[in-house]
Amino acid sequence: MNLGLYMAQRLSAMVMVPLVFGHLGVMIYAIQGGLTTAEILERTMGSLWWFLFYGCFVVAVSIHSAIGMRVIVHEVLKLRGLALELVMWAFGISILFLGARAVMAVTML
Amino acid sequence: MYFHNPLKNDRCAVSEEDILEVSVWRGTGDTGEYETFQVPARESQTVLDVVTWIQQQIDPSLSYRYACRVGMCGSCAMMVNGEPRWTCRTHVKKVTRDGALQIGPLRNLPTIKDLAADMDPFFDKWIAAGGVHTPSRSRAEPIAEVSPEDPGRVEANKGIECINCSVCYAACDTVANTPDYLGPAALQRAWTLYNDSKVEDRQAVLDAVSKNNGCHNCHTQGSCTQYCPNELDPLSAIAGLKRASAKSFLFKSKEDRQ
Amino acid sequence: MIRPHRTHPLWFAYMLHRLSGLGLALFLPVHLYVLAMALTRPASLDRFLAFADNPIVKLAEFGLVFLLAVHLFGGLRLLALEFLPWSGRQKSAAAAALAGAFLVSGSFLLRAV
Amino acid sequence: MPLKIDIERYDTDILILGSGGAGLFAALHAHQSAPAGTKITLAVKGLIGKCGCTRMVQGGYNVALGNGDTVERHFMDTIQGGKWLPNQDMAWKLCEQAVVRVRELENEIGCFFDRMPNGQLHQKAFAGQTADRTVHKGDLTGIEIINRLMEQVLSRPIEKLQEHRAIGLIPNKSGDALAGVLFIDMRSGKFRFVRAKCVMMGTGGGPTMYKYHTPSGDKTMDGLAMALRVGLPLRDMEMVQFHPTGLLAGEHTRMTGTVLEEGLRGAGGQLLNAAGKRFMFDYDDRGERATRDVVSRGIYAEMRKNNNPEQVGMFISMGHLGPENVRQKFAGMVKRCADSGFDLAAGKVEVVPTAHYFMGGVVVDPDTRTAMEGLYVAGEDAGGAHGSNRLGGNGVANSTVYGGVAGDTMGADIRKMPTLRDPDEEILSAEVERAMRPFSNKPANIQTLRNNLQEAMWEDVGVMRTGEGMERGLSRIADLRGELLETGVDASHLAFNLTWHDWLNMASLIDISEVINRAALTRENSRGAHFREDFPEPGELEASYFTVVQKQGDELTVSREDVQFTIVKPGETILPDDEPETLVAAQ
Ligand SMILES: Cc1cc2nc3c(=O)[nH]c(=O)nc-3n(C[C@H](O)[C@H](O)[C@H](O)COP(=O)(O)OP(=O)(O)OC[C@H]3O[C@@H](n4cnc5c(N)ncnc54)[C@H](O)[C@@H]3O)c2cc1C
Ligand code: HEM
Ligand code: SF4
Ligand code: F3S
Ligand code: FES
Repeated sequence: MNLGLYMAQRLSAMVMVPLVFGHLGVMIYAIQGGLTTAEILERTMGSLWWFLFYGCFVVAVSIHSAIGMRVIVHEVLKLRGLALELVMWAFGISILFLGARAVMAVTML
Repeated sequence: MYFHNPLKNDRCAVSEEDILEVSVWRGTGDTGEYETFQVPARESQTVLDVVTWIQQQIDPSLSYRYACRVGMCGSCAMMVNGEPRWTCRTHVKKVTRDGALQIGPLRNLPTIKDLAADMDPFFDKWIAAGGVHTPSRSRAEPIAEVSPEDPGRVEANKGIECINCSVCYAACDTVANTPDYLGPAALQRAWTLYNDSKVEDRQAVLDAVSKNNGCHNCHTQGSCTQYCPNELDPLSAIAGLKRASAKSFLFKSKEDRQ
Repeated sequence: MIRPHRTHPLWFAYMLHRLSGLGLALFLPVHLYVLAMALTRPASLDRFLAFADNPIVKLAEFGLVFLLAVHLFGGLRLLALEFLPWSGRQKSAAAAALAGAFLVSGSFLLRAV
Repeated sequence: MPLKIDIERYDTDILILGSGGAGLFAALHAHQSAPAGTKITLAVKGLIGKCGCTRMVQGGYNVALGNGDTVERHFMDTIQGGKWLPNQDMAWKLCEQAVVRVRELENEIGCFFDRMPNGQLHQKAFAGQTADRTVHKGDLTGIEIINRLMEQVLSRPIEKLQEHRAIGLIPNKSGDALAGVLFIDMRSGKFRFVRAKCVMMGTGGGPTMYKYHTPSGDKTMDGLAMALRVGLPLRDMEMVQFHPTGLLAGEHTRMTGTVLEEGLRGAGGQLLNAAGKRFMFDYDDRGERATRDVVSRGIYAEMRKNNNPEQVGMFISMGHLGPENVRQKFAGMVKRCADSGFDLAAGKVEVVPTAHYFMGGVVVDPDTRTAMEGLYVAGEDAGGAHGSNRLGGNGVANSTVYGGVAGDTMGADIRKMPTLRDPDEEILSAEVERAMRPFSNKPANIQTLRNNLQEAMWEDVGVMRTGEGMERGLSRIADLRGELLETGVDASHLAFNLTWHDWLNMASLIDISEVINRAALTRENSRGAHFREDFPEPGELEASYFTVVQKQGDELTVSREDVQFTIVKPGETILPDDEPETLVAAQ
C-alpha cells in the first residue's frame, strides 16, 4: 500500500460517508414509515438525482473495496506483484459492473 | 533439583515451595521446541534474572542477549507469556500466570538461537524509513537556537526516547502479515525527523515513508503503543505521517499544476 | 484462541473493521447482482417484492446493513484519527465508535423485525 | 589440542572495535577522512550501538560553551578533579575539542540536547565543576547520542561484524606493528582473523570485577587484557571510580549495582544509615553533595561500622522533598526503582557504592596512537585524560572527542601504509588455544568464580584499600586464576554459547584485577578515586607520579613515572587573575 492507493481508498471512503448515511437513513425511514419497497422504487425510477447518488456510490465503493481487498489478499494470502494487481482490478471492475447494472435497474427502468 | 547456594547477604532466599515453572524456547531458525525448567522464585526478580539463572545454574548452553540491564539499550526483549516485553525491567510477579512463565524469542524477527533474535531487519528498516539526520550545518557553525516550546520540537520529543527495542515491532500484526512493512519504531523515528526544525528536506522524509512498505500500511492496531515499555506512542506518530503525506499529496499535485 | 498480544480494544476495533469490510466486499456483489437481476429479468416489480419478502433475503439484507453500520463507524473513527489532530484518547474513541455502531444497528434491528 | 581449529580470514583497511561513543565516532571520522575506497569495518561484542556504556549516559556531556565558562576553566576543573595526575595535553584536547564535537553532534549527527526558553543549550553543573557546563537530553543523554550516531553509521557503507568478540591483538612477525585482530564470531562460535592496516580499540574498559558495578554486561576489560598481553604499557590502573549510589536489590538480580543518578543527591536527597540517621556531614562539609569519591567512602565507612549481615547498604531518601515532586522530577528513576519493587518517591531505597568507570588505560599520545604501529586506542580504554578521577560528564566527552580524533588520525596515517601486515602465526594459534582452553576441562559453574572474584575485589581492592588487604587480594586473585584454568566449558554447542564467553570474560577480568591490585599497591598515597587507609595523604603534588604496568614475558612490571606539567603546575592556574572561583550559584 503506497500513498496513491491510500489516498484513493481514504478519499473514496469520505465520499461514501454521506451517501451511506443517506441510504441508511432512507432505509430506516422507509421501514419505519411503512413505505414499501415498491413506493421507493417508484420514486427513484427515472430520477437523475438518484442516479447520480447511487452512481457515485458505486464508483466509490468499487475503488474502495478493491483496494481493501487488495490489502487483505496481500496480507493473508501473501499475494504480491502482478497477481495482486490483477486481483484488485478484477474485483474493482466486477463491482463497478454489477453496481452499474443495479443502478440502472433501480433508476432507469 | 539443584539449588544455587544463596549467597551470604542474600535476604531474599525463599523456601522450596516457591518455584517457577519456566518454559523456554530452544532452537535455531524456525525449528525448536519449548523446554521446561524449574527456577526458584525471588523477591526482586526480573524475567532476565530468570533466564540468566537458567543459563548460569541449569543449562549453560542457553542463548539470549542483554547489555545494560536497566532498560536503556533495548537488547533484551523477548516474548513473555505471548507478549513482547523488555525482560530486564519486567518484574516476574507482574507476568507469571499460576506460577508459570513461557519465554520465547521476539516475534517477527528471525531467531538466531534460543531467545536471541536477529535484529538486522529491524535496523535495516530504520534506515530505509529515512531514519537518519542529513547535516543541516557544519561543526564549525553555531548550534541552532530552538525554543523548547516550538510545536515541532514538542511533537518530536514525544517519540525521541525510543530505545529501539523492537517490542512494538514484535507486537504489530501488520509487520507479521506484510514482512516488508517498515514497522512502528522506524516510522516513529521518521516522524520525529519530520518535526525536527533542523531537518531541511521534510518532503524527503515523507517520500521515504510513502512507498509500498511505508506508513500507509498501518491499520491502527495500536499494539505498538500498547506494548511500548517507554510509553511512547508510535500509533499517533504514524497517524501524523499519514496526515502529513496526505496533505503533501493534495498540495503537491496542486503546485505541479500551477 | 486469541493470542495474548491482541487482547486490547484497539486491536479488536481493527479486526472488527477488517471483518466488516470483508463481509461487505463479499456480500455487496451478491446484493447488487440480485437487485439487478430481480429488477431486469422479469421486468416486474411484483417478482422483486415477493423476493424481498423472503426471510432469508431479509436476513441477508439486514446483515449487509448491519455490517455497513459497523464498518461506517469504524471507518469514521479511522478517518478522524488519521486526518484530524488527534488526542491521546484513541481507546475511548474506539469504544465510543463501536458503541455508536451497535446502537444504530441495534435500533435498526429492533425496528426491522 | 585435539579439536581441529578453523580460522576464517578476512581483510579490511580500518578496523574498529566497539560501538560506544569512541567506536562510532571513529567509524564516522575514518569514513570522512580516509581516501575513497578504504574499507572500514566495525566489530562489536553486542549489536551496533546497543551495547557499551555510552548509551547508558544519563547526566550529560561537559562542554564549555561560553556564558562565562571557558575551555580554560573546564581544563582546570579536569586537572583539579584528577588531582594533578592527568596527562595535561590530553585533558586540554578533551576540553577544547568537546566544543567542536558537541556542535558536530547537534549540526551533523542530528542530536538534540535540551534547550533553555531562549533556545540555547541548557547546561547544568555536576559535582566538582565550577560552571554550568553539562549539556544533556533529559536524563537519557546517552540514548540520544548513540541512537543518532548509530543511524549515521548504519546508513554508510561501513562493514559490520556484530556479535564478534575480539580475543587477541595479533602483531606481525617482528612484533613492532599490529597485523590484525582475532575474533570469535559469537553467533557461530567460529574463529575469525581480520587483518587491517589500522585498528582502533574502543572496548570501553569496564570495572565489572567488582561485586557492585554499573557498566553494561558486555564490558569485561577485554581490550585492556588484550593490550596487556601484547605488551603495551597501561597507566593509572589503580584508579577505579565508584558511584556512591548503586541500587541494592539482592544478589540474584542484575538490577543490583545499577546507578541511581547523581541528580538525586544534588536535588537534596538524603543518605541515611541503618539507624535512620544522616551521616554524610560527619565526613564532609558538603554533606550528600560532596564529590563521588568522598560520598562513596562515607557510605562505605558507615557500612563497615554497621556490620549487620541483614543490613548491607545505606539508604537514600527523597520523601522529604514531596513524593509528587520527586515522581515528576525523576520520573525515569522512580519508575526504574518501582520495577524492582522500591518506592523512591516516598520510601527509602537501599544503596551501595558501585564500580562505575575506569580511569586507567592504554598509554596513548593525544592523537590516540599507541606504542604499537597500527593500533589506536580511544575512550575508556585509553588512560591519561582523567588522571585519578573523572568528572561527571567528562566520560562521554572523552569517548566522542577521542573516537573522532582516532578516526581522523587513522584516515591520515593509512595513506602511509601501503600494505596489510602478516600476522605472527604462532601468536595467532596461541591465542586460539587460549580461548579453547576450557574445552579440555570438565565443565563447572563459572558464575561461582565470578562471584568470588567480585567479593575479593570489593573487599580487598575496593573503595578503601590497605597494603595488607591488597596482598590478600593478590593471593585470592591468583587462586581464582588457577581455578579458572581448571574450569571447563561444554564444547558441544559453540554457537551463541554465553557460558564460553563468561569464561573468557573471567579471564580478562582476572588479568586486569591483578593489574589494578599491583598498581594500587605501588601508589603509596591517596589521590582521587584511590584511597589507602595506610597512606591517607595525597603526597606532594609537585612530585606527582602515575603508575605504569606492563607485561614482559610472563612478568608484570609496575613502575612510576613523573607527571609532566606541560600546561599548568600545581598551585597555579591558567585562568585570568580576576576570575571567580566558581560560576555555579550556591544551592
Ligand atoms: C550508568 C552509566 C552512566 C554514565 N553516565 C555518564 C554521564 O552522565 N556522563 C559522562 O560523561 N559519562 C557517563 N558515563 C561514562 C561513559 O558512559 C563512558 O565514559 C563512555 O561512554 C565510554 O565510551 P566508550 O566508547 O569508551 O565505551 P562504551 O560506550 O562502553 O563502548 C564499548 C564498546 O566496546 C564493545 N566491546 C567490549 N568488549 C569487546 C570485545 N572484546 N570485542 C569487541 N567489542 C567489544 C562493547 O560491546 C561496546 O560496544 C556513564 C557510565 C555508566 C555505566
Ligand atoms: C461507508 C463508508 C465507509 C468508510 C468510511 C470506510 C472506511 C474504511 C477505511 C478507513 C478503511 C481502511 C482501514 C485500514 O486500512 O485499516 C477501510 C477498509 C476497507 N473497507 Fe471500507 N469504508 C466504507 C465503506 C465500505 C464498503 C461499502 C465496503 C465494501 C464493499 C468497504 C470495504 C472495505 C474493505 C474490504 C476494507 C479493507 C479492510 C482492511 O484492510 O482491514 N468499505 N474502509
Ligand atoms: S517505540 Fe517503544 S517499543 Fe518500539 S522500539 Fe521504541 S522503545 Fe521499543
Ligand atoms: S501495531 Fe502496527 S498496525 Fe499500526 S498502530 Fe501500531 S504499527
Ligand atoms: S538489557 Fe538493556 S534494555 Fe534490557
